[in-house]
Amino acid sequence: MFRLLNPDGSVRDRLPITLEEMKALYADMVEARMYDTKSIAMQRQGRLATYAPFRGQEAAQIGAAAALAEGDWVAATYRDAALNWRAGYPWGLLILGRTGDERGGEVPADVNVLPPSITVGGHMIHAVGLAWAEKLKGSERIALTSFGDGATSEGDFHEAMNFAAVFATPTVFFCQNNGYAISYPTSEQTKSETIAVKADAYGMPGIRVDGNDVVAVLVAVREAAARARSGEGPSLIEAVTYRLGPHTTADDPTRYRDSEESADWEKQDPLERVRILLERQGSWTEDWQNELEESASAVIEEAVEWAEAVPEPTFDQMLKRMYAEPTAPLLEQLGGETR
Amino acid sequence: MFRLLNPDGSVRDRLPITLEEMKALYADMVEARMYDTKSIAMQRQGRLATYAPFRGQEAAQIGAAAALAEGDWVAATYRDAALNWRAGYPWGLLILGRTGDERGGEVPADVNVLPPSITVGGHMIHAVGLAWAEKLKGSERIALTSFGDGATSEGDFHEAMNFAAVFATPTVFFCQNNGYAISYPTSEQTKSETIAVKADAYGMPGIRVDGNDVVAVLVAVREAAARARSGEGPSLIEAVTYRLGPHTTADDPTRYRDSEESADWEKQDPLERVRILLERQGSWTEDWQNELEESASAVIEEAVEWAEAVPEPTFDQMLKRMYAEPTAPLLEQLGGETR
Amino acid sequence: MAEVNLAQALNRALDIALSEDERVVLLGEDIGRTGGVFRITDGLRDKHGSERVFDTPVAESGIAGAAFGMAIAGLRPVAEMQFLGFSYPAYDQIINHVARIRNRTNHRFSAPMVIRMPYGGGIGAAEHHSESTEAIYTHIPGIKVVAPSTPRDAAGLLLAAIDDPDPVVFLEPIRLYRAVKEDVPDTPDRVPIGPIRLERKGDDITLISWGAMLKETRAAASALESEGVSVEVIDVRTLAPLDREGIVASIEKTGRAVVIHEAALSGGLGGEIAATISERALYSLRAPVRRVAGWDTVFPLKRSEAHYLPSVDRIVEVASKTLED
Amino acid sequence: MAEVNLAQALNRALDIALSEDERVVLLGEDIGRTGGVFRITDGLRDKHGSERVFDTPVAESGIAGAAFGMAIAGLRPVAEMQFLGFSYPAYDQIINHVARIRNRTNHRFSAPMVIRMPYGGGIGAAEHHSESTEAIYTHIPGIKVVAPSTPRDAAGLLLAAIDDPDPVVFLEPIRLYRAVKEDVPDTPDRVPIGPIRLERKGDDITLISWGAMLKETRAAASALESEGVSVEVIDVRTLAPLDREGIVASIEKTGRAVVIHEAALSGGLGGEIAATISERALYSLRAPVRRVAGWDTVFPLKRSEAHYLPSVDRIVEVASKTLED
Ligand SMILES: Cc1ncc(C[n+]2csc(CCOP(=O)(O)OP(=O)(O)O)c2C)c(N)n1
Ligand SMILES: Cc1ncc(C[n+]2csc(CCOP(=O)(O)OP(=O)(O)O)c2C)c(N)n1
Ligand SMILES: [Mg+2]
Ligand SMILES: [Mg+2]
Repeated sequence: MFRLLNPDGSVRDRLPITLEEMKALYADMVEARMYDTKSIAMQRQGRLATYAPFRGQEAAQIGAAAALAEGDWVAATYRDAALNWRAGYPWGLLILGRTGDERGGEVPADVNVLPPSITVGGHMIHAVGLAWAEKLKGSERIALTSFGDGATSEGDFHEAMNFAAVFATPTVFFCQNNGYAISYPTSEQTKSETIAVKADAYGMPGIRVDGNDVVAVLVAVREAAARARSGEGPSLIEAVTYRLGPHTTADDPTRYRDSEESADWEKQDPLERVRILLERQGSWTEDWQNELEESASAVIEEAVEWAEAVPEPTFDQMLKRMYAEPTAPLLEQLGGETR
Repeated sequence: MFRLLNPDGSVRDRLPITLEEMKALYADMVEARMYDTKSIAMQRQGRLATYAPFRGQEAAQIGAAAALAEGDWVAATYRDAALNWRAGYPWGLLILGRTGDERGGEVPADVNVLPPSITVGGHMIHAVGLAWAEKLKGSERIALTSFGDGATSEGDFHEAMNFAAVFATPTVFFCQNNGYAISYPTSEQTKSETIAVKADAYGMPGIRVDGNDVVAVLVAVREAAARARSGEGPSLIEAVTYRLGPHTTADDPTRYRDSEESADWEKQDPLERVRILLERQGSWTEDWQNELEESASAVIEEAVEWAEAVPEPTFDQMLKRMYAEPTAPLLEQLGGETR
Repeated sequence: MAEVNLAQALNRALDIALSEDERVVLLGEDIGRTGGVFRITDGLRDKHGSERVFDTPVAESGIAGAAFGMAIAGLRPVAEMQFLGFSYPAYDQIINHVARIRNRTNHRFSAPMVIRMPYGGGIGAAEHHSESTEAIYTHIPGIKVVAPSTPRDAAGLLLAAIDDPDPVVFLEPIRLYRAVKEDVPDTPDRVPIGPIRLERKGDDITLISWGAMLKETRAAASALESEGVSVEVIDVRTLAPLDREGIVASIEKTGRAVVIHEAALSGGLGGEIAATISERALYSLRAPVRRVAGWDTVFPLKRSEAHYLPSVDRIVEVASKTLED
Repeated sequence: MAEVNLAQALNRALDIALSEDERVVLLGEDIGRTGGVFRITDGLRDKHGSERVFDTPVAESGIAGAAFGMAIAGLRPVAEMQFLGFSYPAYDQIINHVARIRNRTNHRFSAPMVIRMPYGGGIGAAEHHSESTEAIYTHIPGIKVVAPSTPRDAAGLLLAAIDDPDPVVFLEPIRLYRAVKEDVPDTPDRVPIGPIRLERKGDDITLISWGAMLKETRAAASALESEGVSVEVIDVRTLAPLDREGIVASIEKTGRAVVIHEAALSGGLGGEIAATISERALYSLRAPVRRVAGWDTVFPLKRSEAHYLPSVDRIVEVASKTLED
């Protein structure tokens, strides 16, 4: 398993990134975690619909998104708020979506991130089509799709991997193996030794990285992205991580996993190892941490305010976003046939 | 690639089968080929609907079926007439089916062969469920599913392979890689080095055999069947072969492949190499060949006569086989609401 | 005999089926360890063993296809799709294989199996979790489609579905899982698949609905009754095959009908029902058969649910209009 | 301007689209080298290059999903399902993704794409090759469904579908590919998606159909005319969104209607149409709206096709009955 940064903050090799980059990654992870915590709280207060926490997966998500370039496409999941945000999806829209509002999917014109996929598996092939189109258009853009261990069991995973390999589309398949698909452990989900090895079935390179090592993830995705951009085709990256929280705010993990397991993983916290490293290098201080948290929480509070200030969606809006122009039946229904 | 019998009739190792077995396999291949020839002729005469010839794949199909035991399940395709026949599916019913009659799927009570699957890919998972059921029932039975190179691209292939591995069902996945999916060559269908290697993605053994070597196929499937029966789970076998004829009687191969290629493969004829071997061992003579062909053609003519003597299907039969008991709407429609 | 809700009734029916018939097995995503996201299979794995109640990988086509193979081989699988909206990847298996094996083999092989699917909206769930696309299943020859609206029917119809020699798609109204309670015998009677249930007798108008929409339909009926209207309410309950006789008989009496469903209006099952009534009871009709249904949109997210779901008011309004004609 | 059949008209439309708009690409199984099993894409790969017309692996969900991604990224993909009966593995992609991206992103992203599907029976094909399950697509909000029955409409509607900003399922009647010839301009006019086509004007009764069944419907109309009946024939042609106004207007005139389709009766699109007529033109109706449709069975194999396919006689018989009421 590819790893550069150990849980205790010690380093395997020279790190291929600058201190500033490292600090930026850390800052992003801190902000993401605060968003996660805030969202859980809001859900409990009934201000959000069901929410899927990503605590423990910050390194995988921030590392992957940090490896992308402007305009690259992203097709990720309900659990990938941090990844989507780092790729340009505004917190405010992510929150709006979680309040139960389709307008949360209306990303800014310069952001090429699809709304979080709720179906498991179906979105991976979209990243193949997106990348394929960019290739045909002769652009430099690539597409990254993020998905879980469970998603690799869907037939659509297979078809997406095969199409990407056959047509050499510039697609990066980024799997966050977080140990579970709701209650179903990865050890049962598949009998292959790893998820990375599945790439062989498509003649595609596959690599396994420590998903809690933000640097390793960044490097691995950068290489895959470079490969894609240079026309060498797709790659599969398995980021080994762990979902520290419940599957969603409606889930009770104690029904299917024991606390020791989670406790072990808490020790592998993706933020802590970076903090230790930065501290050793004299670049982390309590004050800086407080600064980070204050500014992050300010940003997030602002996003929340923005989202909650969005006026209630109307009946007309619901009917008017189905087609470019409402069809005859919809016009009738808009005409206000008894509601 | 696993091979025991070379195209020139020479032998790699001691063959693990008796001379009698070898002669029986040869006889079966001769009979199968005559059925294939007869069917093409009948289709031209308008006596059969579209027909999918299997010439060139006799060794793969006869070898695979010969490795099965009484009562084992078979879920194969429209091209697997020889395999299905050797597994117990009467020629007469196969012909009846090809005339365009659902009753062709009504196999005898002691035959566990499903009707040829027309959809590509969907039937493989059935062999997983069938085998799984036998496992749960504690029986000795296994299930073999036969499919083509093209079918490996369907999502259902992936889900079937994964389920079989995860639940260790006694299933044998038998792929006849005959070089094409209609017009699409296997070299484009997937970028994996072989189809056998795809087994790694499921932690399942995968083996590549010369599909035109009936002995190698028999041995390989026997081993996979033994593994399955002893509770060690599923295997994938890639039988490398070639479709010498068109995809179906409606297809024109010259649109997508050149004659040299086919000519080369004609030299690898699966029957010829066995004939040479038997001749060397003094067990093949013109007379014996004639005997075989005469008895085979008698059997097939009889089957044809039987099938063509089956009375025309009726309207009532069509409506009465949808459910165990016709539903209310069907009863009404049977009641002869204007036809 | 104790009061149980619809979810508990289903759990009891599954428990009984597993106990009575060793051929019955349960499979689906998260149905074992956690007892399903709605706890319908709660406790069944511990009681009947992981050999008969098993969690599967996330692959709906695989679940349906594997259950199909099991059914052919003599088991009685009850498969769960976590939500109707996630059954679509299994659509090919259901329409091309599950529904056809009997026809394809002239009765030699059959697929006695049940595919359970929680369906419908109203709980502010995420995308795809609120579908009510029953019409894509009721149009498939070779299967039956059932949708209970009471605990007794839920238990009785599920047991009947498991007994049925043919495949049954069993739709469970999420909104009603815990909304309605009823006395259900410890061993509930089978409820035959086919006939409608006359939920309420009346003379002036017939309200026709099924599944979760019975909630609003009942409320609308009461509202109308309080205005002195005598309302007949039909719980269709078996969506395919449709009990045309039972439905038409009611309209021949009342002369007026409103069909209520949650699915999008266009192409919904309401069209089939309204067409049947209009064809067979035309001369009894005193008003057009109207439909109160979802709009021709995707089922919306939480904040727009109220805009989408047919309301008691809408039903009352359309029924009143129909009474005036 | 030369006489061409429906298949040639489609080929011409695709050729024009590829020539006019560089965003247009074609993908599907065997559409390149062989030009498709029905030769609809014949010659297009040689003319426009394998970069724009490509064969794909055998994976329908992949074809639909990849085309979807391409459409979002600004291309205008025209995907082919080799037969409607093989589109089911793509059903999840179509209903959960293709149809919803505009709604899900409030217009920020959309999927302007066409999914072509040969459909219908009558050529003695193998299982799954004769499906006419249009109803499972016409119930999906977010897509449009089109089914031409003449060469001009085929070319004009296909070009309009490719231009359309929203996804279109394009159903091609196999039985008519080479059965009807018509003058089609070298650059055919777009035919708007939506309005019905009044195939024949009449006063006594309206026959409503689409796609391949227009063949039998036309014959039945002629037979009835020869008996002195004045028959109006509607080619619905856009199955979703339905042109309710156009259909109802005709019945307000004739007072009688028969809906004809090949799909199984129960749950077929005929129900939606009959329900619409009965609801909106009830007081104009002089007889029940009847349906002549396939039976509630799987489309049978060759030897039973004649038992299944709605015949000219059946249409005439039901129309006559309707005229007597
Ligand atoms: C097609 C489909 N089937 C089932 C579900 C229900 N479901 C939601 S999340 C989930 C588990 C996914 O696990 P994984 O892919 O590992 O992602 P994770 O939740 O662990 O991030 C399931 C089965 C779904 N959303 N879509
Ligand atoms: C689901 C599905 N998609 C497409 C088809 C059309 N089709 C029939 S055979 C075939 C090619 C199959 O190739 P392969 O699996 O290699 O089997 P072979 O015909 O070579 O024996 C295709 C695409 C089908 N029957 N089913
Ligand atoms: Mg996971
Ligand atoms: Mg092949």
